[in-house]
Amino acid sequence: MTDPTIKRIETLLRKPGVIFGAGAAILLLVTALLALAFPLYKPLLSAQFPFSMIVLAVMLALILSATAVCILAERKIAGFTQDRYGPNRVGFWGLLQPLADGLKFLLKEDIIPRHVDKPLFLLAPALALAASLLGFAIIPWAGQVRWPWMPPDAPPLSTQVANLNVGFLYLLAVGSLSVYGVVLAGYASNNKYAFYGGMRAAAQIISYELPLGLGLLVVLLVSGTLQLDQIVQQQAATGVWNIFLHPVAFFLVLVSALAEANRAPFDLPEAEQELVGGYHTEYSAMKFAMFFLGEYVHMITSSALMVALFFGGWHVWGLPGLENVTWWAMLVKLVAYLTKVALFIALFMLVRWTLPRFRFDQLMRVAWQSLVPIGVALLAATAVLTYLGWQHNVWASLAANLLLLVVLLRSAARSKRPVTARQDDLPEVDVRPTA
Amino acid sequence: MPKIIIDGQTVECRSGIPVLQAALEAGLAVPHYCYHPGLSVVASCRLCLMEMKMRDPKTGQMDWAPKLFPSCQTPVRDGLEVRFCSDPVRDNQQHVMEYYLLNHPLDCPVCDKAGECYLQDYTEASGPATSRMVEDKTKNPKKDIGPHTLLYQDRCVLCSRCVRFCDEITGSGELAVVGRGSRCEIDVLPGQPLQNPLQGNVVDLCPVGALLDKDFLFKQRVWLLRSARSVSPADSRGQTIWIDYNEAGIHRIRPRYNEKVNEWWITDEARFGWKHVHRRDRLRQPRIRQGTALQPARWEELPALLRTWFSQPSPTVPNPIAAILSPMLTCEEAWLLAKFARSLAPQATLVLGHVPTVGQDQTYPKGFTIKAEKCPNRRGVETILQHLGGPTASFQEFLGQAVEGRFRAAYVTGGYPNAWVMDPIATALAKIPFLVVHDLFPSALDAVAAVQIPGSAWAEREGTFMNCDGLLQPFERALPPLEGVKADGQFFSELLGQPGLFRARTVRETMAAELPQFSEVFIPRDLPKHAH
Amino acid sequence: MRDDDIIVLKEPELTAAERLYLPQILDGLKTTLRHMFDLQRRRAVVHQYPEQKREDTGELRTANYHGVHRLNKDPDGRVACVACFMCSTACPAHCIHIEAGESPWPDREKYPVKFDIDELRCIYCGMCEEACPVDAIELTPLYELVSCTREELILDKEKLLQVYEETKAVKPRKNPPVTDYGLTGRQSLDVAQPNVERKV
Amino acid sequence: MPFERVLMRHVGVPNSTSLAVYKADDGYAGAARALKMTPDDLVEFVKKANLRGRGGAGFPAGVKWTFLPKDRTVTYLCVNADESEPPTFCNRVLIDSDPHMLLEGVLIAAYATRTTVAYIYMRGEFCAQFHILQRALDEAYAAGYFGRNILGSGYSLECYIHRGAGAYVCGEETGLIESLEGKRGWPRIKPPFPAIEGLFRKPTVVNNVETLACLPHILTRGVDWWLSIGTANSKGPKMYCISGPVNRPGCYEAPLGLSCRELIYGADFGGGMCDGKKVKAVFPGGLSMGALRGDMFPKPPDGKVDPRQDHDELDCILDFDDVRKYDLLGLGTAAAVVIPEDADLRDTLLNVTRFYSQESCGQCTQCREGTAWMQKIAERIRAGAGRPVDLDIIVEATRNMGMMPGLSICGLPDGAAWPIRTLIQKFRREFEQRIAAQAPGAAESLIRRTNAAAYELPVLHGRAVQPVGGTYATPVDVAPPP
Repeated sequence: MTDPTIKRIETLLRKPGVIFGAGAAILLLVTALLALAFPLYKPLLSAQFPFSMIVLAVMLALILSATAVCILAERKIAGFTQDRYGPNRVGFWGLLQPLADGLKFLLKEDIIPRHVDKPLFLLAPALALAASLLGFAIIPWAGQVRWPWMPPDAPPLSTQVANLNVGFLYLLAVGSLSVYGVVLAGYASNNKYAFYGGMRAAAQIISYELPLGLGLLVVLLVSGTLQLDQIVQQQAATGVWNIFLHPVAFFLVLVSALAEANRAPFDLPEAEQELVGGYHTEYSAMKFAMFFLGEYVHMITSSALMVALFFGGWHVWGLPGLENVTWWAMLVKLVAYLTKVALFIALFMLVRWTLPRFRFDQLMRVAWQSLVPIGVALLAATAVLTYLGWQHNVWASLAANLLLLVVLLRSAARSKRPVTARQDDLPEVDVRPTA
Repeated sequence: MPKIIIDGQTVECRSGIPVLQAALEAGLAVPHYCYHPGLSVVASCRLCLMEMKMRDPKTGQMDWAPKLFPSCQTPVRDGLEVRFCSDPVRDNQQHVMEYYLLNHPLDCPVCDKAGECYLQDYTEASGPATSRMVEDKTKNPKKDIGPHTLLYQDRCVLCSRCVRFCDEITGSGELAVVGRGSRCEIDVLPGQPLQNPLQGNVVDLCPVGALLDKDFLFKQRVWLLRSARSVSPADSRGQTIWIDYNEAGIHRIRPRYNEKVNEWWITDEARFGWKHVHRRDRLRQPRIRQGTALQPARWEELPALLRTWFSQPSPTVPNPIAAILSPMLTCEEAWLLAKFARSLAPQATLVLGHVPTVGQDQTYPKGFTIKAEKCPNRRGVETILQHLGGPTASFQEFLGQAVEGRFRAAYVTGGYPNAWVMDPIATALAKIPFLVVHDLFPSALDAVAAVQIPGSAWAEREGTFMNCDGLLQPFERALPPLEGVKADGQFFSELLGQPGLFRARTVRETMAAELPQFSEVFIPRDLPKHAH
Repeated sequence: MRDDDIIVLKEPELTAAERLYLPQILDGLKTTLRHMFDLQRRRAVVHQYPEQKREDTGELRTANYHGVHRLNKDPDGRVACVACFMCSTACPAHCIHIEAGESPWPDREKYPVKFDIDELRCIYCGMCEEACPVDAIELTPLYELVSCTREELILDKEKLLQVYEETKAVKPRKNPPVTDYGLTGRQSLDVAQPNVERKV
Repeated sequence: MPFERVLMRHVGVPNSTSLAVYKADDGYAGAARALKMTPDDLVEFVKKANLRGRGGAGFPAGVKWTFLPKDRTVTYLCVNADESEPPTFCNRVLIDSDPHMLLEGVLIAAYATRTTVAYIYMRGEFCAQFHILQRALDEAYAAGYFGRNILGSGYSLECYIHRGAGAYVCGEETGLIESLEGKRGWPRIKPPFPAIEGLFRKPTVVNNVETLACLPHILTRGVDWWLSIGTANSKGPKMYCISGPVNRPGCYEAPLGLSCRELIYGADFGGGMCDGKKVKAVFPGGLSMGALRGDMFPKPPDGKVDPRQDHDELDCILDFDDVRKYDLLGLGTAAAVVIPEDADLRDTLLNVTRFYSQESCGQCTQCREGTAWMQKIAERIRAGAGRPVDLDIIVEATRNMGMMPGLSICGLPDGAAWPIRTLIQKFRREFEQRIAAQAPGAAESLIRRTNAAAYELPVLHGRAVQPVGGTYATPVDVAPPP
């Protein structure tokens, strides 16, 4: 292609009308196709299993494409917080940047260094992505739905992929898996930086499992069920989201979720400044992209979970008819849920571009010396509340949380150690030159 | 051992040396140009002046004399008290440095001496930062005064070291100071260039960039060079040298002070005798004869092959194996190779290789000698052969026996900088069916060798040479062997099946257990900077 | 420097809230959020590079910009470099390779037979410019340095002289061409008279 | 008792170079008397006479002889006839008129030092004098005053005349010795002094022509006669030279202790200045000893001499001691050169610096470089491109060259430093006025033209260097030079 041609295409793509027009056209096309094909898949929508499969497919596609958008969003947010514009070259407002990135990842040379442990090296990125995707299975996207063509007495369909009655246990089990990919990548790369990254990831994720688990247990005690959709329904029923009961627990889960996703300020495993790129130093092209995807998917998953556990899932006050199981109510719920998730993701990104990275000892101290004790104390307090039957009492729970915070503040005030923990109490060294 | 007091510190020094030498040996940085311990004293640079305590003729008390004395010319005597750290002395140094720089062109950027130039160092230490002379500087174009030397007269400080060297050490007296006052310059007589076998030393002697080596001219800046302690292979005297090298290879050879052998000087043979190291036609790969041609082989194949060939007994001849130990080998390498030969064939004949000689020994007025024997380690190899006993032969005897076809296999080591395989040698060796040639360059033996092994030059090896007087001197490796080439010692130790890296020191220690001559090596002390 | 010249700064004690770290986080978030929505500032700070250039707006001071190197020529059109290796010695990135030779001109000793700068290795620190005693090597304001291969960005003597031809007008040489090896440098006045008024 | 000329008694006498004329005047009587004494007695005798060397430094000759090692086997006597100090010609006059007086002195000194071979090192330019002396020597040999068994005393002495090749520095005793040995005339480092290790590494005595010429007279007329002439520490007659625009330039013999004014104005000596000019400066002891000023107020009536005050310095007594009060290096050769009032001292400065720059041997750095530098500065000042700071630089350069003893191998840099420094310090006002009268910017433009690089140096930007050492500030304005 000649230069002027490329230039012309470029200018064309930068026009907002072209982009939005094209987007709308594609949307219309897909909708039309779906509408035309409706008779074909109508039967599938009526039973739980095929419906779950369809939910799985749709959400997977949605999330994977959302990842691309997330990357654009992340870069835009980074740009904005740093007084820049972010990507704005490919298409209007940089909207086609994810496309360009994806193409680049696909087309780049895929290098497998000679010195790596090849099977593990290939496996690691896949594992990283898969482990993050697993969490999707139990997210109660939009409550239940009963399609108009279904008989009114038929049980409504759940919009979860899998409505596990041990959803919580699944969550805990699958959450720990994410370390697998990272550690394997670090190990298989046969590169000291990568290995450091992997080791850091292992230590970090294992450490933050605990506060995460403790935070989740608090919710468990409050709700008394392991099923996520029931937790959401409970919150919707009372109108009191768990965040109002246990803000401290939410904080624990939020911090741990950041750490589990290797997001700043906990991105030590891939710290570019110290470790070149950490565990993915040796990765390139699509394999690198899979780590990338894994990270973003992890972020989306944990956002979705937090929304379910603490922010009432699809529940929004004042929206009428949410208790219904009609298809339009489902759509409203889905939009509400996704909006909350999007807000969470925005928070994650904002945090990344705000906070500096922890030093590794600080990271460990935060987990073991702060979060875990707090979590244990909170769990104990909730247990007492539950025993007294006050677990749904907002004021009691809030009082417990507040008490905890006060104690925390007191102990923080007592501790003489500065947060930076610079070792300025080292023994003096005689630096005079020796004769 | 007289004791003198320099700047309040008592210094014990050798008797009979000037105060300057004592101060330099005590580590003081006393500036000086004209003084050199190997030459006569002229005290003309006036930079090393000092204050001295003398008896005041009026009061009879010892006190600082109101004048300055040249420390290069004042011999030490017990109880002498001098000082260099006083104001008059420092003032004098500053003034003299200002005078030196009046007409100096300050072309350090293009001067090869920059970086090791006394003028730079002393100016930095005690000279003025600017010149107050505003008139034009004296300009004096460079002169070609000899086959190896260029003279940049305007950089000269007229210390006359070069002149004294030619008068006193070589006795050839090519150089002279001509002209008077500020028009003084160093020169040669028309048609009589600076040309003697020690001429390169004047370049080292020159404290500034006036005399430069054409060979090194513009090649490198000296601060980009690293130096390795080495021993020259040019003759059997074992002159100690510095090899100045960097990634690009050797750039020059400088003398390394050695009170037992060459003092401050080296011969031009030693100085310029490194060119063969970088010759293009060096052997780079072991080759094995297959059919009529030598085919490239891998190093790993060689030990097994050689062991099989050398360990086969011959039904007809009692000792059909010979190892020719070149006098270019280090003691350690010769030892390992001899051990290898004897370990496979206990009756193997050990032969001291070809000893090249050129002319007669040449001795100069002050005792500097150039040996006729142009190899570094004849005596070391002989010592080892004597110790090992068993069948040995001289090279001539070996050739005689070889012509008769008495040898089935022989390991010939070369390593000579120049071609050494003359016709009689080639014809005699051609009679040996399995001939292993370990050498630096292609030679007539390539046509008859069964195995050809590339050797490494002396600068690429470490070890010890025993000089003609029996002095054992170690030297360091300066360069890595050529790519694809193994250092000789490494290969020999692999032949012997010894694991790991070849370390000359370790080998020498095992040798010393059997041969007390090898228990002590002589390493001359390094002189401090500007100590001569 | 003496010991009592050293000022020892103690890390300030943190308040309880600071120890908790949360207020700081919120504060930080506030800052980033504020910047996120500050459109005015964003427009003022960012240049849309290929369309807008800083030298067009006068913001790029060409006199001291560290861009592509050039090798200056003396008034006779010869390379001004004397091959003293000072730049390659000073170069922290080891990106200058010089091979010296005897110059073909009577008024000069040495000249660079080869003078290569690896512009990819270069960190554009300007040490070479500082070190040069004859002001032969200089960094130009050219920053648009692209090529399809790495080899093209190893600039040899001819290319560097070509850069000089192209940038002659952009960056006037600081000093008039000199052949006195930098003797005209600005020395401090205090060291001018070494022999006078010394402290006893 | 009127002063009787002894050294110059035969000046103007016809045929005075012949042995006959010399013998008629008690010639060789002193030598005959000396040969009857033992050498040690003779040394004591000369020591008693306190004969101070006439070469410049004024070291007692007898004492010098005692420095010879007692156990010596060979001794050499070198006669320094390399008279190369600029306005000096008394040795030439002496040899011209009375060569036998010198030869007799050589014989006496050689006997006293038990020398068997004496060398007369003669200035290369003295062609006629060489022939005169050679003829006289031949005559003396023929008459048995030299050669084997002199005058039946059993003492033998060979004497050779060696002609130098024309170098000022060969007048320095070790330079002379090196030159005699056939080497470059580079002064040697001392110690060892020539008395211990001199010519051909053997004990050697070097004496000046005039010193030796005094010996016969001391021997014939006695020590008392000798001690009755001269001032307290400077005994005997001395030959004074005077040159410059005086009415009677020439060489005159007088008792030591003649004042400079007398030498210029005395009727028996210089006879006053030509055309009634005033004296501006005098170099009273050859160039090397420094300058006296003659252009100021006459001496104050109370007769007190204080060189720091404004008065002329012509009352300087030309003996070995008084000169030092006037900041002179020494008596030197007692050859005065007079600079008249209408002379340009820049010329004088250039002349002086050029001489030393030409004659420096090139061995010691300070002398080799410093003299050339001063010549360059003087040339520039003369060309009308001087700077006030140049005067300070020259003065400082002279200090660095030779004002502190021991800085150099021989005394040449001292001898160079002294006249230049005294000239600048004593006449600084005139130099400054000359420089001020230059075309504006002359110095800068000349320097910029000759050495563009140095022009940039800060010393040029009007920052005057602090004066080194005091200058003679004059409260009264001297009229600016025409």
